[in-house]
Amino acid sequence: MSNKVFVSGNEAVAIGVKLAKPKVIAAYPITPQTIVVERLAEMVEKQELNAEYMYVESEHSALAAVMGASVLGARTFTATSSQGLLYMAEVMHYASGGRVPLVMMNANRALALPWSIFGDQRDSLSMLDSGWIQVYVEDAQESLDMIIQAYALAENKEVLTPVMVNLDGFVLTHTYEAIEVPQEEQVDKFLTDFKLEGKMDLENPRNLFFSSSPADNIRFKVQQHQAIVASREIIENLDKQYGEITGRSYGGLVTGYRTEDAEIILVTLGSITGQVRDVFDVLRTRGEKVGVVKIRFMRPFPEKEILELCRNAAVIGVLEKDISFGYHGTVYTNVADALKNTNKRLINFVGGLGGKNISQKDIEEIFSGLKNIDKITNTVNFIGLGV
Amino acid sequence: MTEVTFLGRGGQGAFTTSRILGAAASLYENKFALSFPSFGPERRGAPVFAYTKIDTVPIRNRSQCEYSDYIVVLDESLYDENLHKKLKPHGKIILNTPKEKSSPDIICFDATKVAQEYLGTAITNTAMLSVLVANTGLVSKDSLLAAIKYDMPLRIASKNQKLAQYIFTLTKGVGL
Amino acid sequence: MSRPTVKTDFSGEIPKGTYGPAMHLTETLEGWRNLRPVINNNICNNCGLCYLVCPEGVIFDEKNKMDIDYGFCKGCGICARECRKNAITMEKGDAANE
Amino acid sequence: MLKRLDKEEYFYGHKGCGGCGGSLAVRLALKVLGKDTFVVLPAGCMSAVGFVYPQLCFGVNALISPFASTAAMLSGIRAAAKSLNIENCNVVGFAGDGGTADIGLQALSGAIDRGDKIIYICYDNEAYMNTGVQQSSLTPYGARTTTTPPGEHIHGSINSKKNMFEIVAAHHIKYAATASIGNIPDYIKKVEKAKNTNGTSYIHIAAPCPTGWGIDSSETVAIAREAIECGLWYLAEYEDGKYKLNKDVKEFTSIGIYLKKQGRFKHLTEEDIQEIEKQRDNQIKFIKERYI
Repeated sequence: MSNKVFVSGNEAVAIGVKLAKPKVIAAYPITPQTIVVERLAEMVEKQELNAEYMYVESEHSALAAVMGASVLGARTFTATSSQGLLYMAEVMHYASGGRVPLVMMNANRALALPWSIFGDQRDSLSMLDSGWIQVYVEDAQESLDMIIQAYALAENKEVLTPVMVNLDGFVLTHTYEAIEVPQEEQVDKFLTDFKLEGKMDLENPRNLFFSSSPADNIRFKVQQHQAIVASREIIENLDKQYGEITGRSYGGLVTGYRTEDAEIILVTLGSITGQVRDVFDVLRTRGEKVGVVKIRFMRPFPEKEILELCRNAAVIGVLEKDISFGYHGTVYTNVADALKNTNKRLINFVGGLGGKNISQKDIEEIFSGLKNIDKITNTVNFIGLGV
Repeated sequence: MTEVTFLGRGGQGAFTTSRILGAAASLYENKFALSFPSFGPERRGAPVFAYTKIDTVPIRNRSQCEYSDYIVVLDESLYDENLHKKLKPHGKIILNTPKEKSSPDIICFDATKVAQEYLGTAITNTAMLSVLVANTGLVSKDSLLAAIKYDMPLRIASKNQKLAQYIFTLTKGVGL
Repeated sequence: MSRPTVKTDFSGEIPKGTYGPAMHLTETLEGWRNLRPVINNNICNNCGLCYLVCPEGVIFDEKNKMDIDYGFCKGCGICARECRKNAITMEKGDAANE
Repeated sequence: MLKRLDKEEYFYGHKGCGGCGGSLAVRLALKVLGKDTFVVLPAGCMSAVGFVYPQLCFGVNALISPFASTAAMLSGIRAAAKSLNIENCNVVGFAGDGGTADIGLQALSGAIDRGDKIIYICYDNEAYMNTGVQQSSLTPYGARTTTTPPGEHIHGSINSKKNMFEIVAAHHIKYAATASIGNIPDYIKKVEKAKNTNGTSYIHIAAPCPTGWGIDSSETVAIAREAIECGLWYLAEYEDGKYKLNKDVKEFTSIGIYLKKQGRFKHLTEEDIQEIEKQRDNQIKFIKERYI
């Protein structure tokens, strides 16, 4: 039976969370994430969701609270954005180092200064090294589906790593569209009850989050690294399983669009992808051999997959909404490393900073840049400066 | 793809209207829709833009609407000559006003009066949406009525449905 | 009354993540001590004050006789300082009370 | 009193300095609370000395929280315990003065505001001892720390102690108390009360640090006692919206003698001591007007 609703990306996340049946929710409000936690609070009030909803005094406390709850054996949820994510930074490393299987939604939004509440991806990309798995979604349906997959991924015994699901602020969080809500039984079949082997237990007490000597410390860090590397295969498998149950899967770490014979490929992250596909479809009708690679996971990074998808292309552009000042966009740096042993021409486009709209025309200009790459001398090219 | 812009003041329901239209198209018809507000902090009284994109194929372009097929102005005080520059060729402005139309690309309707009568308040969003739908056939009447029920709280949904039905009797055949 | 003891079979392995067992002791701390408390059981009236004030919890009542777990006693001397009967003396050399 | 304590040791083999007052406060509280207890410790002495893998020194469930997050993690654990129907358990935090009055104050305030059923114990050794004795907002006036080095121009800390007990009480907390390792029976009673409080409880225990204070390791308990006797520390409670002074010291012993026993106050001049006496008198006046 079809169960279609017309909801925003934020609401899709809230519905996904509800289906995952968390026991403890703690969050601090920050635009453009707020609607997620407002909806969850409503669900708790209506007793549609049997969870403890904690209002907390900061994002730092929100993440610390769900860590504490998680290691007692409760599935949890929190959400944040932008400055809030950075305020959590300390606890983020803490959670990944402690191998606490949290799931967090982040509404991608610019960082101050200048103050901006609008969307770009500098917040989460600046936390790329925090030891979290990072996934970026494109629409409301993928938002809901990935929340459910994120729980299965984080809690997988081999992974045991927190997962951050990123939605582009406003463009995705505030845009309404029709989505299919999976049946409760489907989700229950996919996502088993929360179990954490090392959890605190009155019968079998534990000492957690300890310190270690330098000699041991590196062994813990190696484990952490290996777990995220190992998650590559698990991500693919979970996506397939989810597809078998719900009929929807997303291609795992990365998806290619018309890349087979593409001579020019643009690599994207997040909700801009659809628009690029639209423009490239038009270009295809003009005989241009163009394709799109959408990165879904920034960690683990799909280096092999990108290499494979780009194998026939001579020119690769990366379009992203962030910049590591003084060098490249962070996505570009990662893509360039994946392609380091090829002789492909690489170029970086940075747009959408501070919420600046990326228009059809901007993408057409990007294409013309890719087509005439010999005329461009900069690695990093800011788009949309003209208007 | 059809793009509709709703223009109102914060609190007048422009975004609700864009959502109802989107829901009507994507839940009750075989179409696809995106509805979204102009992004930013919400402030009562401030001018608010809201957008609906409707198409027969999935809509992948999530960027802001630069040019619209229809601009629905809920509050006459927000009307401005420059709005015409935001229309696509053959686009129309649908304006809430008791006055006669001053330009061939404007459809005028006194929604305030009708809203007062049916809702007991000058919230004109449903009336103006109904004028849009009745004149353009973007979605069917039934889909619109279903979407009103889907989106609005029970206590006001039926009043708004009655209002919509009344407008269909008024404007049917007006055409564009 | 038993005190926690050192795990002699600890393999040196690390758990997956910082999930450790409770009360997992792998070394004693007697090396920290300069002076060792010695209880004179002839004077001691088993009031238990030394047991209360010990930051290490190494003093305990064993069959109505106060005893000390020297494996973990750091020799801080609080017990001797606080004993109202002056039944505890701080002594040099570790041979004194083996 | 002794019989009411759990015979098991739940904090053992830790690497605290000999004569550590904080570890005594932790040890005793856990002997009151017993095995069904979850402990949160932020970065600080007690976590640094109790949790160096593989030497894990807590006999009950325990974890280290981020420095600012003691109360937030306590709240999270309590929320989970509630939702998982783990009833009849204690959720207790032990944070130092810096972890409580400085970096952890926001989270503590939030937890009290929510009324979460947690016990928060601040072991106050009056400076950041774990990092080598730096000033905190609970460092007393005149004290030498490495960041308040006494010299010709400034005679140690120029701040007075924030009154955490009053700050906490101002939240209308269910139960709050000051305590001292210089009066163990009083402390034990207060931990018992906290255990039975249906809501948030806070105990602020004076726990001298022989290393940071410059006293012999055997003097920890005695110096804490002396602080009460000379009026620089007081034992009080806030319960059912009312303040209570537990011990009304009629005649104070010499502040000068108390201070001069400690390396951290060795540099104080006669005028400095008079200033501290003045501060004490104001404090006592305030308390007596308010509490009795």
